[in-house]
Amino acid sequence: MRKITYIQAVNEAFREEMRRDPKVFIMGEEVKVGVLGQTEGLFEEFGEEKVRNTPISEQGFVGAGIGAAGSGMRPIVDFMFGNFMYVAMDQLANQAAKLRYMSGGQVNFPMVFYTTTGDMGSTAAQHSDHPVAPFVNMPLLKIVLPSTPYDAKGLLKSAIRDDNPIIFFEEVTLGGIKGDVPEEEYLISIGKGDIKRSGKDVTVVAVGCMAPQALSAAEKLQKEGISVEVADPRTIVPLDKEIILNSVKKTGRLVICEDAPRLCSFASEVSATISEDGFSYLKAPIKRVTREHVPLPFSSPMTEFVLPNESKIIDAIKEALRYENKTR
Amino acid sequence: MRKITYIQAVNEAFREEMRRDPKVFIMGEEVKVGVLGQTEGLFEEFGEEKVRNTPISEQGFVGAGIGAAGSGMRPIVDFMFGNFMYVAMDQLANQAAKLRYMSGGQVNFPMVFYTTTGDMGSTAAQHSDHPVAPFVNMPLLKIVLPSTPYDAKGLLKSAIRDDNPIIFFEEVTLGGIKGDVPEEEYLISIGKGDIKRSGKDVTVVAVGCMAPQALSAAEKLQKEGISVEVADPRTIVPLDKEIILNSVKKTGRLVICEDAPRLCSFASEVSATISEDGFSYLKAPIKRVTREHVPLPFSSPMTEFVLPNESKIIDAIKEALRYENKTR
Amino acid sequence: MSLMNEELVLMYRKMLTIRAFEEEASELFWKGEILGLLHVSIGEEAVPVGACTNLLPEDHITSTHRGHGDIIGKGADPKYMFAELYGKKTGYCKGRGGSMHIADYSLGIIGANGIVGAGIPISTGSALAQKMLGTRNVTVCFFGDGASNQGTFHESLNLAAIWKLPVIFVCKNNQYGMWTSASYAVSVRDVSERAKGYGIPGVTVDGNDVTAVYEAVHEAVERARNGDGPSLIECKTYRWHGHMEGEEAYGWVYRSPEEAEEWKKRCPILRLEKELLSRGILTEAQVKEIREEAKNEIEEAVKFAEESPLPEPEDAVADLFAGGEE
Amino acid sequence: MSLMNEELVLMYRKMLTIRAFEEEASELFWKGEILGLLHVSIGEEAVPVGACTNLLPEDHITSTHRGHGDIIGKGADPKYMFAELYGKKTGYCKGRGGSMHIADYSLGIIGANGIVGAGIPISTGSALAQKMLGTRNVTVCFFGDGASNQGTFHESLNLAAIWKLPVIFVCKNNQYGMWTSASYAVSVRDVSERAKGYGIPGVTVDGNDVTAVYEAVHEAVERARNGDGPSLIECKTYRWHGHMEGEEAYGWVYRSPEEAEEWKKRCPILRLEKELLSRGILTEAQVKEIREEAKNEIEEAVKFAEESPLPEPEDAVADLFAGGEE
Ligand SMILES: Cc1ncc(C[n+]2csc(CCOP(=O)(O)OP(=O)(O)O)c2C)c(N)n1
Ligand SMILES: Cc1ncc(C[n+]2csc(CCOP(=O)(O)OP(=O)(O)O)c2C)c(N)n1
Ligand SMILES: [Mg+2]
Ligand SMILES: [Mg+2]
Repeated sequence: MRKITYIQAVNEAFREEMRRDPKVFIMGEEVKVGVLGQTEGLFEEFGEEKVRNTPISEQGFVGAGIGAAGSGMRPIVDFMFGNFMYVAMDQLANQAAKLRYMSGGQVNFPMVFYTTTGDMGSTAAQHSDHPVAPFVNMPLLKIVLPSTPYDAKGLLKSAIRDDNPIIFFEEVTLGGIKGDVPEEEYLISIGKGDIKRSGKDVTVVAVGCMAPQALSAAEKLQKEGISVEVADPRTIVPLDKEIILNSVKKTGRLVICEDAPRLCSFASEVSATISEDGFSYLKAPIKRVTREHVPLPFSSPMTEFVLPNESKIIDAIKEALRYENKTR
Repeated sequence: MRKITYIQAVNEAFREEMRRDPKVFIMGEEVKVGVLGQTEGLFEEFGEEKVRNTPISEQGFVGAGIGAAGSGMRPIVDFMFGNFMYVAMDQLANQAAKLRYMSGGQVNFPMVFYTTTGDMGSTAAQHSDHPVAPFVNMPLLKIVLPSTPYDAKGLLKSAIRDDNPIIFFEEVTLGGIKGDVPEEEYLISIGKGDIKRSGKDVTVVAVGCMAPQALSAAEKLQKEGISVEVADPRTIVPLDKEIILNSVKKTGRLVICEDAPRLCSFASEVSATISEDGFSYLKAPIKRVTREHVPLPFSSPMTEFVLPNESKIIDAIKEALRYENKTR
Repeated sequence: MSLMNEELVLMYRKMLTIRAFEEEASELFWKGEILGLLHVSIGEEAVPVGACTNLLPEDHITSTHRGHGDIIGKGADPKYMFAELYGKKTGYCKGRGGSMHIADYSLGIIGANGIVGAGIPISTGSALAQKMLGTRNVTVCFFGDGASNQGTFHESLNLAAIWKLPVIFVCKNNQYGMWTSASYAVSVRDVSERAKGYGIPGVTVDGNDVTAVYEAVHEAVERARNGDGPSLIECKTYRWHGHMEGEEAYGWVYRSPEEAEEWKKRCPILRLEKELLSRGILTEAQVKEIREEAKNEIEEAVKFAEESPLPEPEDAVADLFAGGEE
Repeated sequence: MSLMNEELVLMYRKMLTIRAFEEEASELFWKGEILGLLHVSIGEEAVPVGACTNLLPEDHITSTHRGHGDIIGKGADPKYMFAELYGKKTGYCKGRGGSMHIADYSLGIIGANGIVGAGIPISTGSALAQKMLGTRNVTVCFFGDGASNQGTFHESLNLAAIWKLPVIFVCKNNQYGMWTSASYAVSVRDVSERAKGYGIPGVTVDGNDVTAVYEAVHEAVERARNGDGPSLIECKTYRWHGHMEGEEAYGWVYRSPEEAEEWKKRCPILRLEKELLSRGILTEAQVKEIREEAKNEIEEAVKFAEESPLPEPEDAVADLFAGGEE
């Protein structure tokens, strides 16, 4: 199959959906270019009515996206970086998430909030957050966080067609990775997870940039005779709890990997929910592999210390397995 | 001992600290009055230099508070309602939380973000959020959420003296409740939890307005022969994990109560952390008693359905206890 | 552009409906029939009525926490509004919204808003959609003097200006944002002055003169429909009641009784009534009849609300997403 | 108010330091020695130098992602700045901050900021503290044309105006916010026009004329020290390099080479140099010597940075809270 990069996959999804539906348009700072190339060529094809550079005013243009969505259009609002979402937080938390609900379901807000997140290397604390969990705690925002070009394209196309506000997190470190993406059109359902690798000794739930690292960890551990199942929920809200539960039922052990601060993270949520619903399956404590609970520092030795990585995943898996010998 | 209301306790803390330290001042919308009376009389005593009504511009005055804190003052910034924190989220998440860290620890930001939170009865979705967990996920913001007048006063005074930015959540439904508060000065350490009631069958962690409800649930269950221990961390960040772990070690069962949406909540975090560190103590799945995962609706029958309450706590406790008979 | 007699009478009638609606709502609040926070706009009726008289059904408005007037101005039915205030299933928002969140998208009322200033960017987005969809429709954005200090105001006026969006920013300067005087919180005397920072027209009118409001908005609507972009119109007015019903409990005095009395003398409804009478457009008998009509309409609306069923508790978690997923 | 010769020479020297610092930083970036995002202000040196020449050590500044110039303007040592850019333990922020987050509170540099517009409210707070502490100190807030569209700009100018805070808002209008022209994104030709919305003085000056900047800021600083409140000063200038080093990889053309050439002819440093020469304040030999000095200073700074140790990995989680708690 054809291999393209994650960003190319995203770009194709934008292009195909904009061609399909004239109500789809994109707005945000520098969308004529796209800081990672996500919108490359769209301005040339669709013009500046449909590809709108905005002034630097996140509250203003995010709110404008919401208003447009509630008035018949299907905007894609690009945040450039995850950290800038905070600037427009009221529009996300009090408006996008709630307007349909508060109106008694009168009107839909079909829109995608698109953002690049994570650290592309020493961008420091104000350009490297990965703010997923705060939005999970705000009911009614759907959230996707795909880890492969294939998933990215299929989920983004579905997100653009969905009639609800959806946050699409694109991981900056995945932008350049290549993967199989068919020429033909396809969609992936929002809310369906994917077992990226099957195994029997331990379940690793890994989202976004953690998924390839978990896969690579699994590969290495295979050589040591440890069989790791890697589940990628792909969608954060709504969560495909079933694939995780089923996997844990089989393995009895769970490690959750997320590139975000540890406390009140998505990893915490998965841990809480699985330990609630899958308590009897668990043979060992659920482990979380996350960032250290600090903002990302600038200098590489410190950044590496803070970020989760393959070797931390391997350690956590081994620790989960070591628990075997103990009993309750 | 003298009994005063929660709000009076808060008011005393403000007054005493403003008298003690001329660098302490308060700013925010309508702080001359205080929507719950929290600042009553301060304007009269300290004048408008120290009790500053601000225009409606959360980003502006929160940022101003941060700038003042970094330049030698000790501001208390009042948000009026929790939902309005979103408007200033960048200043909280990217600035207050990070500036000291990013500067290499050059300077401190001694300040308190004070806000009323929760639902005072049909205030609907934009005035009733209780956004605790999102701030926990943002490293380096301390957070307190006391449940009694005594705790409120002691913690607020400590918070004002602390050299770090601290969010103080005052629960709107607790404002009028009375409790013992000594005339003499006292402080409560940030980060120290409190066992509000001891018991041996089940541990209930309850914060804010959930604490009195958990205590009342415990009272009722006592009559049924069920002995409930109620632990109130009081401080959310940093969390007093020890008192919870010690309690769970004894009881083997844990119910966590928080008046907030369920997913990625503080309750989720406590569940994840205790199931990680206290796995071997657990005889039953940890239960979370939270809001239904929706914004608060306006109309009472629906609101009551969404909010956690005593009877839901009782149900969860009983469910945790019923698990006794099952085995892993 | 000059108003016809029928239009004047309609405006008069609508102002009466708003007044009757809010007097009734206030009373019901004090009786404990209405829950939550209630903000009434008694004394400010000329603004929404003068503005909305320029609008077609397809045009949009956004409003605020103090939105009953705007919403009735744009054609909402007091029946469903009261049902909403009562938290009934038959309310505009099925009891999910309450006073601060009333919307009727079918009438172009794309929402009141409980967050000060938050409706302003939403209004620009509505105008953007109107434009992109190729209509000649416009959006009127109502907001207060207090909201004019929010960053959203600035960002939205800038965005609307550079994109020449068909939006009319109507500032109801009722002199106070909550209990804080605009003369303290707003750094210029006239909010309309701020239009200069965006290169758009800005005017200040007497917000208690429904004709003056009508005319200023008329011009702005024309501009907007012709693709010439946004305008800012400041309407100086006054709210007779407190910021919120029940605020008297605080015992906080932030404006003088004399000031309030002075403004009450300039009641926008009586002012128009006098004009209608003096110009012979209405007789005393007709005035009485119209006033009666408005009262009755409201009485019936309340009755409808009272008799409507409450939502089921579980309705809180139903219909959470478009597409029927829960 | 007119500048003395010594002051002119000092300004010249400082501009040279900034230029040399950023040319070197740019080079090091391309060599891969400097990580992260690097934004240089080459061509804009007259603004920070003209402005900061009015300031005392106790005065404060806030800056932006493009802050090296402001920071050197206020007296920072290039040594510790380079060490920070290299992510070394000896850097201003011990390697935690990097280019966008340099601060030196002891020099009144209360922080650059990676969030566009976020430093503006912080500057008003600093000015508030200056005022409440009874000093006569002021705060200069540097920001860009792009930032003037953020809500924080509006809210801060309003707050500073009503409280008469001693803050000087200095907008470096370098014609572009990232790759978007101010003529598209800013709805007025002159950002200074926006001062009208807050009832404060607003002026536009040639940002490549260090004397003009000095004088405009001088007046504003006087006002501020005398308790007369804030001012807005727009300095029209131009950045010679891209928004960020390395942007050429995008192949996106957003301004013409002619435009850039035109502006380069108006180099603020050469302009002052010519003046110093023609007025006989400096000789050619002295000019050469000063230029040499600046180069050397930067070379030594780089050497210091290169030779400094990296932080320990665990330093990332040390000293997290004031008071020594982890
Ligand atoms: C972001 C935000 N901050 C504060 C409030 C609390 N609040 C509600 S209405 C109001 C005053 C609004 O003043 P103005 O815009 O003049 O409108 P008015 O009430 O006079 O109609 C305030 C402070 C809020 N709802 N939202
Ligand atoms: C809130 C926010 N939005 C977007 C960005 C990305 N960004 C960084 S600098 C910049 C342009 C800033 O333009 P201007 O204020 O004119 O400053 P200049 O770069 O020209 O010095 C943008 C969009 C950001 N850092 N913060
Ligand atoms: Mg007002
Ligand atoms: Mg610029």
